Amino acid sequence: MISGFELLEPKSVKEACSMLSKYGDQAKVIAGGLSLLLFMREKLYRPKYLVSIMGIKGLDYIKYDEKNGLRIGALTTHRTIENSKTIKEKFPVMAETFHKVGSMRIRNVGTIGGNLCHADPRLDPPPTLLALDAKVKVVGPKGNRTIKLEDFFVNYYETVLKPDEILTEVRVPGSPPKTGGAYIRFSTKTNDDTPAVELAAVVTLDSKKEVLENVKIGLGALAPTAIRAKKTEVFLKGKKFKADILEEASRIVSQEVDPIGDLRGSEEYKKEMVGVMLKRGVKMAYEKAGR
Amino acid sequence: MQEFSVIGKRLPKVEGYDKVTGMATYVADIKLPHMLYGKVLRSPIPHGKILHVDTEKAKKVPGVKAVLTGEDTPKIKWGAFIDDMHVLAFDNVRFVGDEVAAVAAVDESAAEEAIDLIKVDYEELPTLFDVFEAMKSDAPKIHEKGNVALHQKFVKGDFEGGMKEAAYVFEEDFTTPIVWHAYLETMGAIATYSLSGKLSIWLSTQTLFMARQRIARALGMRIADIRLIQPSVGGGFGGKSCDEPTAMICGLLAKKTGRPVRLINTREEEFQASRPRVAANIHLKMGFRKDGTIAFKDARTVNDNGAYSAKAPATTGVTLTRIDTLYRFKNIRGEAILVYTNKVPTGAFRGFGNPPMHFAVEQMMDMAAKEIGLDPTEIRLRNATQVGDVSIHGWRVNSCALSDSIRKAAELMNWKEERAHKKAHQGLGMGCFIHVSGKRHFGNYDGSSAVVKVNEDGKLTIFSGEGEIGQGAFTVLSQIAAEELGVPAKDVEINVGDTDTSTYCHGAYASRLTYIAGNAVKAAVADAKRQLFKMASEMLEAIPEDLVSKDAKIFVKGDPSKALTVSEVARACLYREGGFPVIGRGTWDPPSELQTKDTRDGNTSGAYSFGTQMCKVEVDPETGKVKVLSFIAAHDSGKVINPMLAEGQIEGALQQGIGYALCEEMVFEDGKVMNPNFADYKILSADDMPEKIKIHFVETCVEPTGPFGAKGLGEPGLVATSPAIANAICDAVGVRIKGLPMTPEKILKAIKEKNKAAR
Amino acid sequence: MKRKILLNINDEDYEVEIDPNRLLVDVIREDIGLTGTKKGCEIGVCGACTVLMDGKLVSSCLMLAIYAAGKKITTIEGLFKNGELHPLQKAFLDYGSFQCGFCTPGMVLASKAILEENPHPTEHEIREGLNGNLCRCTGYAKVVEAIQAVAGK
Amino acid sequence: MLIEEKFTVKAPREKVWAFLMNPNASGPCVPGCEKIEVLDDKTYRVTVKVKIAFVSLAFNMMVKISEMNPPSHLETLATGEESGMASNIKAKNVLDLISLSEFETEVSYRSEVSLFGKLGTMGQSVVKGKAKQLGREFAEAVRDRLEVSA
Repeated sequence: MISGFELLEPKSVKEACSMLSKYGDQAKVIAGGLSLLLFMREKLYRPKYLVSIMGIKGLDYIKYDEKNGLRIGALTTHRTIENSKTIKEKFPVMAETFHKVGSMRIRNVGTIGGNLCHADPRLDPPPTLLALDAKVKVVGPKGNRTIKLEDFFVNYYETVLKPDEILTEVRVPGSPPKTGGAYIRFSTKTNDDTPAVELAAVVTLDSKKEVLENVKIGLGALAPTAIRAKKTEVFLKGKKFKADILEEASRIVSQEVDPIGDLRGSEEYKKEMVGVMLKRGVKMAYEKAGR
Repeated sequence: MQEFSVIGKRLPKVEGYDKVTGMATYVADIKLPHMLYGKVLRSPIPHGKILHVDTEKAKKVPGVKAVLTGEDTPKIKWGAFIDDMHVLAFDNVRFVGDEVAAVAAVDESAAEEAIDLIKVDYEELPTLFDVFEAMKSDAPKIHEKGNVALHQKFVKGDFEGGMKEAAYVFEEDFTTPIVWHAYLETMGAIATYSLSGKLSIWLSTQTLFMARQRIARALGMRIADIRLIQPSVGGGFGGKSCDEPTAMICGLLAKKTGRPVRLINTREEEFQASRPRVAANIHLKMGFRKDGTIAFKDARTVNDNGAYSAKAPATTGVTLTRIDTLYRFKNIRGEAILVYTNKVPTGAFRGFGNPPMHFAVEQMMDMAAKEIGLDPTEIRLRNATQVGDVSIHGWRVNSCALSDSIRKAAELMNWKEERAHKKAHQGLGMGCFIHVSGKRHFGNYDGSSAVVKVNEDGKLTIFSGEGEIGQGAFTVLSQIAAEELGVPAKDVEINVGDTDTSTYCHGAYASRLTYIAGNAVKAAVADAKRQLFKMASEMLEAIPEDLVSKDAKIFVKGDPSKALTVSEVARACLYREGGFPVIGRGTWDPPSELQTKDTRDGNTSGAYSFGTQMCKVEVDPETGKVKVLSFIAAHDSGKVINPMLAEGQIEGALQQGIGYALCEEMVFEDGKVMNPNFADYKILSADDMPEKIKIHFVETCVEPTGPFGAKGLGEPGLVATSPAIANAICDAVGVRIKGLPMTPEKILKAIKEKNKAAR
Repeated sequence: MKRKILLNINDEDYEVEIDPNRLLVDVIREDIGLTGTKKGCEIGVCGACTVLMDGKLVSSCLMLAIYAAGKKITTIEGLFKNGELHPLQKAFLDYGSFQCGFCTPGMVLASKAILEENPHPTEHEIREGLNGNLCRCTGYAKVVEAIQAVAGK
Repeated sequence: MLIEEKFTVKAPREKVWAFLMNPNASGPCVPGCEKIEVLDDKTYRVTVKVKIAFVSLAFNMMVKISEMNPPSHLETLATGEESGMASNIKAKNVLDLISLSEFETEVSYRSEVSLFGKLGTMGQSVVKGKAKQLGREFAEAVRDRLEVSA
C-alpha cells in the first residue's frame, strides 16, 4: 500500500513552481509516476504533497530545426520518442535507445522528463543523451536556466534541481555530417534485466572518413550517476579508427568508471565489460558515421 | 494400433473459456461479505530468540479486529516429513521471513499499519548460512536435535570390483542454487469459521486433501472440522503443497474474529518464505570401462534444508538415487546429507531433487565420451536402461524408449552434421533424463480414486480431488473418461476440488495425475459403463458383453442401426420402479513399493518416463554470455493423451530449465534474500527463449499399466535441460561449468583460465 | 481527501470516490469488481495487471487511479463482446496458449496491442512486444503461435 | 555487504590514533554524524543522518569497542536501527593504522555491514555505493583536520 498524500494538479508550470516553493521539502513533482510510486510502495518515501504536472498543457512535443536542433517537451513519453519520424531520421540512436526502455507498458507511461529527474544511474536514456550533448531547460520561480545534462546529475536519485524547479524541456543540438551513434545495453541475465553496463557512443568522422574527428561516450550503471567518459573521448579524438587504438581506449575507459559489485556482476567484471562494449559501440558508431 | 476418438486429440482446455475471458476465479478474486484482510509480521533477522512481543499499539489501530502471536497458537510442531515448524514462532525465529505475528483488519491499510506497530524484541543468536559450516560438530544448533536433518548412506553391487574394472575415472564437484517456482499467482487463502465449529478455507493449493491434514495437525483440529476448496490456481510447480503456514494463519484469524479473512502473500513474502528448490552440493566420481559402459558411480550430495524441513528430506533422497535407473548402473555408492541453515526452508519444485544430480552425471557422461572417443549419443546408448530392466534399486521398467529418444533427438537436431559444421563459438549439447509417474510415500498409498455420475441428460460429472493447477489435469481426465464411455469430451465435466464432495486424492506432485488419476477415472467410468450396459442389454435384448458405446450411443457390436443414446439409457435406469442413478466408482493404486530408508530399494513408481534433450548455443567469448539458439526435446511419456497440452508442459518446463541453467538464483546476504522480486530475480521473457523449439513424443513404447498407455510428463521437461546447455557451452568454448547458474561472469572466468593454461 | 472520479471501463461509466493514493489495479479489482485484471508483482514488471488506457498498454499497478479519470480503459472483460470471443481469445484457446491462466488477461491484451500497432509482425517483433509479460507455464511458444495465427488471417 | 577502504594521512601514527580515539574530535568527521554520547570508555551512542536523494535516514547506533591495540588496531561493533524504515543495521568494523613514515600514516578499515528490514532490499548497489562515498568523505575530513593542524 502507498501511504496517503494530497495530489495537487497545477494547470501551468508557473502554478506548479509556486506550489513547490510553498510546500518545499513536503512536496515533490510527479509525472508518469512509475519510479516514484515504487519508492512510495516500499515506504522509502512518504510525501505529504505530490504535484502532478500531467495536467499541464504544452509540455508534450518534439520539435526540430537546423538552427536549434531537437527540442522535446518534458512530458513526452518514451514511446512517442521511440516512434517519432523526426527522431528516427535525425537521431536514430535516440530512437534505438528509447525503444530499449523497460516494456511497452513502461514506455507508454514514462516521460523523458521524469526519467532524467529520477536520476537512477541505470536507466537507458541518460548515456545516449549525454553522448549527444543534451541540455535541459529548467523553470523556477526566479525564471529559467539551461543546464548541460553532464552537469545535471549529482548522485543516486539526485540532480541539481532546486526543490521548486521543474524540468520542462530536453534539447539536443543537431549532429554534424558523417556522425553516427550506437547504444549498447549489456545485461547479464535476461534482456529486460537492469543492465550491468550501458554505453552510448557518438562518432563524427572527418571528410575522408578516416579520422575520428569527434567521439563522445556516455556511460550508465557504472557510477552513482550516468557519466561522460572524458579521458577516453580525449584519447580517441583525432585518431584513426584502428584495432590497437580501440584496445587502448578500452583499457582507459575501464579505469574511468567506479562500478559497484552487485547482482549483475562484480566490480571487476563490469570494468572489463565496459571495455568490451566500448570497442563494440565505437565500431558500430564508426560504421554508421561512414555511411 | 488402437483407434481412439478422443485420446491423442489436441483439444482446448476444459476451463479455457473462463481463463481467456478473465472469468476464472482465483483466491484473491473472492470477496465474502463482512470480509477482513490479513497480514503477517515476519522476522527481520535470520536467527534469534523472541524475548517479547508488544501488540498493544497494533490492537488500538482503528479497524483492527485481531492480532495473533505465537502465544495464541496451539504451539503444535508440524511438517511434511519432520515436525519442526510452528504456525507462528513463539520461541525462536530461524530465518528472515519466519512468521511471528498476524493481523486481521477491515482493510489492507489498517492491517499494514498494525503490522508496522507490533514491536518484537529479539536476542540475536549465532547464524549459519553454509551447509558445511552447519555440519561441523561444534556448530551452534538451529534445532535441538542438531543441524543434520537427514543422513542416508549405501553401497550396492560390487562397488570395489567396479572400481577395479574402471579404465577411466572422473571426479568433480558440482553445485546448484536455491531457485524459486515463480508461479504468477502468489499463495493465499480465504477462511471462514462457523460457530458450529467448521473451518472452511479456499486455498491456492495443489494438494487439497494433504493440505487439510496438515492444517488439522498444526491447528490441533479434527480433519472432519475442516473443509478445503480449490479455486482456480495460478500455477504451483510444487510450491503450493501447504508446506508453509499461510493457510493455518488465515484459519486462526478467521477463528479468532468469527469473520471471513483473506490473506494473500505479496510477491516479496513469497520469495522470503515460500518453499523453493533445495540447493545441492554434489561430489561425484564415476568410472567407465574401455567400451564406455559405466563401471561404478560414487555420489555424495549435501543439500541445504534451510531453517525448517518442508519436502527437502524427500527431495534429498531423490537427488541421490533417482538417476540410478537412467542407465544400467551396477556398482554404486551413495551418501546424502540434509543440513539446516538460517535460510528460507526449501521444498518441492518441479523435478523434485532430480535436476541437480542430472546436472552432474550428464556432464560426466560427456566428459567420459570425450576421453574415450565416443559420440555423446553413443556412450549413452551403450548404458541406456531398456524395457524389462530391473534397476539396482529394484525399479521395474515396464516401458522405456530412452534409446529411441536419443536417436530421434539426434535426427531432429541433425546432430552429427550440425556438430561437424558448427560455426565458431557455437556448440551442441545433450542430456538424458529419467523421472517417475507418482512416488509411493504417504501411508503406503499412492493411488487415486474417482466417482463419476452419468446424468439423465447423458452428461458425465467426475468427482476427483486431484485438482487442476494449470497443468491440464481436468482436460486430460475428461478425455480419458470420454474415451472410456465413448462420448465426446464436451459431455464430461469435472467438479472443482472440494474436500466435502471430492473423493480422497493426494494431489498434484511427482507427475502422477495422468497416470494414476487417469486410471482411477477410467475405472470409475468403466463401472458406470457396466451399469449402463446392463440396462441397455435389457432394452436391446442382448447380452452386455456384446455391447459397445461410441459417439454417445450404445449398440450391439456391428449393428449401430438399433442404438440407444447414453442419456436414454441413463434415464431408463432412473425412471422406473426402484430406479437408480448411474454412479460409477473407481480406484487405482499403482504397482509400486515403499522404498527402504537408507538403501532406498523398492519400485518407487508404477511407471518411469525417459527422454533426451539437445540444444545449440552460441557463447560470446568476450563477455561469456550464452544465447540458446535451438532446443529439441524427444520425450518418452508413453501414449500422449493431449499432444497440445503435453507440448505446452515441456515448453514451459524449458523456460524454467533454461532459467535454472543460465540466470536464476536466489541470492542471500546475511540470510536475507537480496532479489525478492521480479525486477531482480529474472525469469525468461518471450524474447529470451529460443525461437526454434521442437517437442517430439516418442510413442514407440506405451506403458502397459497406464491409462491408454500414458505416463507422467509434467516435471521431466526441465530435468535434463541444464546439463544439455552445460555440455553445449563446453562444446562451444571448451570450458566445463560445474556450478549453476552458468552466468556470463563464470563462463568468461573459465575461458580466461583455459587460455592461460594453454599459454 | 477523497475525490469523486469517473472511470470509463469497457465502455461503461463508473463513479468512484477514492483517495489519491489508490492504484488503478486496486480500484478496478476491489471497488469495481472486475477481477480479470490480476496482481502479479506489484512493481510493473510481470504484466498480469495490464490494461489498455486509450488503447495503450499500461501497468495498472503503477498507475494512480486518478490518472485514469476521463480515459477509456479496457480490461480483459471488455474483449468479450455480444457473446463473441475476441479472435485472440479464440486463438489462445485453440493453440493452448495458457495453462494456469493467471497471466492470460495481460497476455491477451498485450497481444492485442501488438497487432493493432503492427498487423503483420515478425516472430521477433511479437516476442519483443511480449517482453515484460511474464508467463511461467507455457514458455511462450504457443502464445506466439496464437498471435501469428490471428495475424495470418 | 563488505566495505573496504584505505587512505593516508600526513601525520604520525600516534597522533592519528589519538585523534580517532577521541570521539568528540573524530566524530564530526563521520558524514551526517549528529551527536555522540560517550557512555563509557568503550561505548558510545551515535546518531547519524544519511540522505539518499529524497530518502532521508536517521540511524541511532550503539558503538562498542571490542578489541583495542594502541596505536595500530581497533575493532568495534556497531548496532542500531532506522525507526522510520523499520530497519536494523549491524556493522563489524576493523581499523588498522600503519605508519608509512614518521609523518605519514595509512588508515585502512574494513566493515561488514548487515542491513535488515526495508532498507535491506533497497537495491544493494545504491546502499553500497553510498557507503563507499561516505567512507571517502570521512577520509577527506580526517585529512583536513589532522593535516591542517599538523
